[in-house]
Amino acid sequence: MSSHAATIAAAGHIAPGTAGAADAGRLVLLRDLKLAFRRPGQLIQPLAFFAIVTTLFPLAVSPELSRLRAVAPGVLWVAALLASLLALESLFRDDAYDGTLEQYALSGQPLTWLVFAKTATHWLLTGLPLALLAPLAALSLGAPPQSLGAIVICVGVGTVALSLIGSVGAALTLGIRRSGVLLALLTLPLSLPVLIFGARATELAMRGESFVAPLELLGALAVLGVTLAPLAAAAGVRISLE
Amino acid sequence: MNWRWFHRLGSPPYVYALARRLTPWFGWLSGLSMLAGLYGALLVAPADYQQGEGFRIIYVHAPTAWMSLMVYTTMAAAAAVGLIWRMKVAHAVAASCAPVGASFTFAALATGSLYGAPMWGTWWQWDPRLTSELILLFLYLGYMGLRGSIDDPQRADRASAVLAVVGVVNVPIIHYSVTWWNSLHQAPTVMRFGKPAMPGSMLAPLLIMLLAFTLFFAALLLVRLRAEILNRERTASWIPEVLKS
Amino acid sequence: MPHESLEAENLHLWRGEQHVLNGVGFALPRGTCLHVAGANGSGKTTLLRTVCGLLYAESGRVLWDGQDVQADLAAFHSRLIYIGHEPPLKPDLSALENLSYWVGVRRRVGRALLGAALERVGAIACADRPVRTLSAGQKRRVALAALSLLAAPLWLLDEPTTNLDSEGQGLVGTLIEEQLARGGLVLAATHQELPVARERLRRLELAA
Amino acid sequence: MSQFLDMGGYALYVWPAYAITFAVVALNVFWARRLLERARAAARRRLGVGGGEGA
Repeated sequence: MSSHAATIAAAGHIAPGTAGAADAGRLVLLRDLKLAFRRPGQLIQPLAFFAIVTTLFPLAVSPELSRLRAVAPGVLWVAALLASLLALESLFRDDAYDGTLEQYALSGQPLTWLVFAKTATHWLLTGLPLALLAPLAALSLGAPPQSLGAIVICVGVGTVALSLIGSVGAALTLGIRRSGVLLALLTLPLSLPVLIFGARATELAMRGESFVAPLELLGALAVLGVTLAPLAAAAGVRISLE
Repeated sequence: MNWRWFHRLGSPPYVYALARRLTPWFGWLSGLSMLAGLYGALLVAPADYQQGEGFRIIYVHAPTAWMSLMVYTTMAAAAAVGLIWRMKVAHAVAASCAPVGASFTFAALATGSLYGAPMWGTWWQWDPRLTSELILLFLYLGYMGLRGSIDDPQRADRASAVLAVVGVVNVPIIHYSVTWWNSLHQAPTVMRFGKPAMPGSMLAPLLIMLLAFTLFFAALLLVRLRAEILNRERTASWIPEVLKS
Repeated sequence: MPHESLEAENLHLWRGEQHVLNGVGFALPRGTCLHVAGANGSGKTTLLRTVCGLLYAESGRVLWDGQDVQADLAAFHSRLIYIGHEPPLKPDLSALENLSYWVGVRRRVGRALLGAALERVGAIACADRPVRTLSAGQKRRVALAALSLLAAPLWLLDEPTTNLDSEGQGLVGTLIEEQLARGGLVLAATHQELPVARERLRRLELAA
Repeated sequence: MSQFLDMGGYALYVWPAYAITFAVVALNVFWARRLLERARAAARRRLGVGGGEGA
């Protein structure tokens, strides 16, 4: 308390300047990161889900690494897709519930940009950790150690596209009760190209071949997503406030 | 901004009356051309030298597949117009499209499977076209699911419109990725749908069928559009007038 | 702030089958406060949300400085602050953190200024406590601190006095009076009386 | 005639394909008409208009 009094005395009356869009986006990102780390348990959930799903396959298919290796790229990508989807439901939900989205929409800052910042947080908190966890899962499914670096890169790039596609679905299903299944129904078909290119890149990497072509396609999807998805997601957020 | 009241108040009764006047024309034309197409497809067209009489399935498969895509494109275009100009009638058009498109996508899948079955020896192949068609069905289901879950009609219109536009951007990407994927995993061609140059007696019934189904879609759209307009116009004074007859 | 004024003309809005706004209109010159009154469900919140452009009126328009706000919504939004009946605060963040992010999206403010604002509304004691532990009235006060920090010429307040004790309600009155004295405008929706001087107050009664 | 119905041995595939397609066509006609009739009935109820039955 006394420290506050001191700073107030020192502050005097400085006219506050207007924040630029970059400042606003950075603040939205920092705020979401800080909020997420206040509840670390929820951060771990999608990762634990990913780990469990990839564990199911050896038990369901066969413990032979030679057979698992054949399905490993598919398993990795389906699990990553579902884990990313799992974390999407809460992307805008809490902010919609307490009126924060309303404040963003009325802030005079471009909502597209703020929505993009929130989506970036989703990637930092699920996509990036998934990319770091993927090599472990791949190893358990029989991937050769020299392919692990490539797998990190592929999952890292692919999850960027997944987060962006998902942000549109999450925004459009705002305000719908029990929206989880609908969110999956909207998001999964749109995520199909990511799954195809991602699994192919992983497969090539595991065989020790060049995976540049599918990785480039994944990158193209991510770039396309960065340019278009925030626009659609912001439109979705605006509509949910109507 | 006089365009706003123009669209809002001026359009619906006009569109309603126009739709009512045009429906019989489209309906009868599509019925007649469908009969003509059927006659050509079943009786005039010769059997294919490779696929024999089984080839005749193309006369229903191609039009339904064409419908599935055309209806989606129409829906997305109407949705975009509705979003940009806040045009109620455009949203009503988009709402009318989805169930029609979904049902024809289902028909395209079923006929595709029946077309492939004798050639492949199996009822389902992960053929790129059939796979894309299946994804398109999921897109339709997602669209209808979203529309059905939002209670407020205007929000439902606008949210599903965003989804339709996002979907139509994705359809070519999905189709490309599926084709690309398929080329990796399968011998390039088991069969191609209607690729080589067809003789006129084969091609003409196909074109007639495509026309017939397009006209049929137009007629359906006009009927559904009237229903959607009636459901959307809450206080319009013109409605009692059109309900009398 | 030169000649800021807010007008609404003949607003119509339906929610499903309900005609919530039926030809609502008002004119608010600078330095005045509009008290939007009416029973529950009479459309007070809807009117506020329509004025600030969250909802789209099916007919009618809102004018800021004589300009239709739909022409440049972002510019209009940077001139207003809207506080709904639930202040947008995160339970897991402290009052000070909440305030810094909320205000920071629009303006650069130092910690000192934030502290001063909290001091002003009598919530300095809650500065470092997570909002989850605050009472409804204390949350309201934190929202009032945001109001004074954002320095927007137009305030749209939904039930600003709920959950506040009599001293807190007086504070709302003082803040509004100060805003009006600066030439600002206030739109407050409440079914309670507003502690604001009569000559600056106008009243709009919405029928249910 | 039976030769025509046999479709060169493809009857099992050709006829169901045609049947499904035209079932979908017929269903669409039925759904569209029902939708319009219901919309008209609802509008009548809402606006309290009498008037002729049917569409």
